[in-house]
Amino acid sequence: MDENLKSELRKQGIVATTLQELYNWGRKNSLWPLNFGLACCAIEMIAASMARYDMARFGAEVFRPSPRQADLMIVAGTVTKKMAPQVVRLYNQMAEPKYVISMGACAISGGPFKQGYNVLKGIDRYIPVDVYIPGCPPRPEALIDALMTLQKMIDRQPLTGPDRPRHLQADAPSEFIVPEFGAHDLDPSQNPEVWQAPLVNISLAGTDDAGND
Amino acid sequence: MTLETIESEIEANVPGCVLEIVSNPSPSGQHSLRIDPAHAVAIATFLRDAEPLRLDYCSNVTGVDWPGKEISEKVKIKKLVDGVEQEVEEVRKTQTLGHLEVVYHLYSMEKKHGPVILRMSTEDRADRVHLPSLTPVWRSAEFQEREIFDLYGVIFDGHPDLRRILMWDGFQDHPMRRDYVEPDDFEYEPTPHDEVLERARQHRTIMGVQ
Amino acid sequence: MSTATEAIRIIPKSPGANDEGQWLEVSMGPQHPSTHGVFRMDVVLDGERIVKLKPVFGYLHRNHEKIAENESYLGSMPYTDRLDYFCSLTNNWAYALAVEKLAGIQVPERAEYIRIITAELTRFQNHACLIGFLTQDMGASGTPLMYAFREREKILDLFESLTGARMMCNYMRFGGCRVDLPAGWIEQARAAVASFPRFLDEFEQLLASNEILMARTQGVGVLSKEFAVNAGVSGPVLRASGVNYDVRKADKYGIYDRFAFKIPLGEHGDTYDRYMVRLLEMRESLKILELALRDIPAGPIVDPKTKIRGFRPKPGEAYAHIEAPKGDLGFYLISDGSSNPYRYRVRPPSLVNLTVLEELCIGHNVADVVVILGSIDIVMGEVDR
Amino acid sequence: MTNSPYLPVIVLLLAAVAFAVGPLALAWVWAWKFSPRKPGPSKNAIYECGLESKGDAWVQFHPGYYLYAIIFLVFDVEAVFLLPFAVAFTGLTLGAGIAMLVFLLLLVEGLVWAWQKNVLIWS
Repeated sequence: MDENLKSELRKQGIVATTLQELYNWGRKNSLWPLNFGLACCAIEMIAASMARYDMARFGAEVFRPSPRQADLMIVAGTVTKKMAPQVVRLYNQMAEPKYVISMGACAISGGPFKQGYNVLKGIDRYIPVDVYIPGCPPRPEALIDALMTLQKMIDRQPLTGPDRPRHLQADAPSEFIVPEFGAHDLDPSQNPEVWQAPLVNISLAGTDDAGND
Repeated sequence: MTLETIESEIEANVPGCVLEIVSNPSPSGQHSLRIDPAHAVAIATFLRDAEPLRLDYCSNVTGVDWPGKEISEKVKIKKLVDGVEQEVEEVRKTQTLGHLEVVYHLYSMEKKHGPVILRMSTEDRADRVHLPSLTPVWRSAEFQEREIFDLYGVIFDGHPDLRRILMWDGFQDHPMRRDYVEPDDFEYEPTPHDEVLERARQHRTIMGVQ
Repeated sequence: MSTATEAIRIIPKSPGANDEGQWLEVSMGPQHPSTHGVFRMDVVLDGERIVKLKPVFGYLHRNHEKIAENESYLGSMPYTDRLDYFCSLTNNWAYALAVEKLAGIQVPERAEYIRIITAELTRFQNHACLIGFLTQDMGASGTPLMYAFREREKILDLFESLTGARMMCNYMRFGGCRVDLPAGWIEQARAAVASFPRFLDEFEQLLASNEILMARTQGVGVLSKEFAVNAGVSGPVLRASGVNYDVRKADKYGIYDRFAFKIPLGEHGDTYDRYMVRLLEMRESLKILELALRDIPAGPIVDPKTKIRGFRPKPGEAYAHIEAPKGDLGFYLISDGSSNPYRYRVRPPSLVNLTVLEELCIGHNVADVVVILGSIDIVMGEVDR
Repeated sequence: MTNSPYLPVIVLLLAAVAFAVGPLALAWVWAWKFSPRKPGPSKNAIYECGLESKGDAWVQFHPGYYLYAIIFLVFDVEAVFLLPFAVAFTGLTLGAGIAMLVFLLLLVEGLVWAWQKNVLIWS
């Protein structure tokens, strides 16, 4: 089914599509986000779902309070260490297929509150994140752009074959360990399954790019 | 109502209280009144109910940590040096005992006059950190005293519900103290420098990767 | 005959009676549509009635005060935007006021006017959003919120053209403001302010006399005057109980004494009064805005003598508080002469206002708790700091 | 059996059932073929705003709720019985009217008794 044959048929009013396109088209245009605002980014998320920026054009304006009915978790705001177990438990309780948008600098890496003792330095230490939106807070257009990026990702997901999405692979985990409250910090402090500390090339540290001190 | 008149009125009505005016060098001119913990509740009730003052609104309760400082002073002592009595200078380092301090800003909603600032401090920062709670007098101090207990470790006697308010219950130490050491958390920096570099190196050795 | 009726309407005896087992413990937890952010209430229910309610905080404790101790004075200014992230300009003003008191800095005339204009615009959009969220908590799913956010977007456009950012303005400096008004901003502001009374009439006509709203809010969560004062409640929640205390009039900061505006007070102190006080306060803000926008003078917007680099106030301490839209927001700074504050304390009006939440909710239904919490107007960034 | 009057009713019934069960069956076959089931302890845990839910919800509720529900159910079912009566109302004889009246009065008498026992007043 190459493209020009499809466009020909479409001229005659016949729509030809594959099962996978239909499946992905259905899923990408009804991403129901979980009602899950943490901090200032949540206000921009609400502003994005209001009349002016209108996330409803992308089918994402239905904010479901319960994780059972949501398939997109927008982590909008600072994830503190006291809130991290709840975030991971909510992610675990969401039904497959589920996606995570990490909205704002705080959710990506702790953002301006990185030096805080109670701030988790990024939610991708415990759960896999699909789309990151930098910004503090990112503008509503940035959130809509993230939604469009996620929709493109869903569109490209094949139904069968090795690079099937996570929820179609039987062995890909749909649950991740929920951190416990320790005496001084969360233990484990990050989930090695999901996050490896990026290695800093210390040999070059303290020198400029050309390698001289 | 200048602080001096308030102080004299308190001394008149609350027998045996120890008061001291702490002057504030900054141009804001907000001097404060240090009260002794023993009579704190009596003074507070007086300030709230006395007619000219009527400080019925405890707006702000703050915890401050004053760690012990090392003072080295030169001392002239007489010492026998090879049989001759001599005047010798010696530097003696004394470690002052730090203390935790709680500051109350009081306003009057009825008379609309400005902040009267009370200060109370504990004996030291280790185990004698008990202070009387003023929540029975002003209910607004309840959450803020719980926060000071949580972040500084001051134990308020007489507080109706002294629990940790901000950190989780299993948390052990008091993070807002000046000598709190954060748990080591790997910080990724593309171009690490000074202490982040040390930490990256240390992490490198821990993870055994060179 | 009467004994039979008593048998049917079994009302549990005093708490702690043998039907202790009938009580259901549930937590309206950190992720809950009605808690305006990550706020948790451990609720003990007898059927639908609230018996006990314990608020739990700390889920958004971002250690603002610890970070401020390792930051310079100016470095903490952008952090104040993230305290009460609905009203960043009033947070900035409160912090700038505290540092000006600490270091004795004067503020030129034009900067005072700009501060009042931006503060009143912030108050207006904060109260509009609150009414939108309050009616949404009551079940009007989204429609009033759409109206409120439409007005908020107009004000955010003004803030964006003035400060460069919609929500996180970081606009005030010690001794004035960061940048002067762009050309045409005052006309834009006047046009926006002129369009707001129509929005307020629309809101009042649609909502204030609506029977469902009156039935859900009148007589719900009554806060007595004495308890409000003793619990340190401040802002519209306090004035709804009839206590005439507004920091703009009591403390005379800025140049509020030049503008004639009234302080709306409620009589019963219930949720309906808290809603109406905010609606009337928005009208008063419009009056101030018209006056301020009309006679704003020309002139410098920052005191030229204040140093930006290496700002080291002399040792000492200062406490300054303003009438933020949520209540009495105060900053307490202790300086030890270095470029970082020794102690940086924020007096959060939302946290102290929540002291009364348990007394207001006991005896009401679960649905009323949602409305009472909405009427107290908390923002978690300020509650947990 | 070929053209018995009930044939259309049966055909419509089967079509309705097929219309309902069809997509469900399709979805079930799809899930069985493509997306595997991944139950887990944390996923099947009770959802309580992100926390572990302590205690259980099997609590004896206030009897008022039960009575309210029962009374609602009674009058809801009564409304269902009234439907055919309302449809054929114009063509009814006096006898049928009286029979329906007796049915109505019986239920109204029950409502009056419940009202008088002020079960409907919600404390």
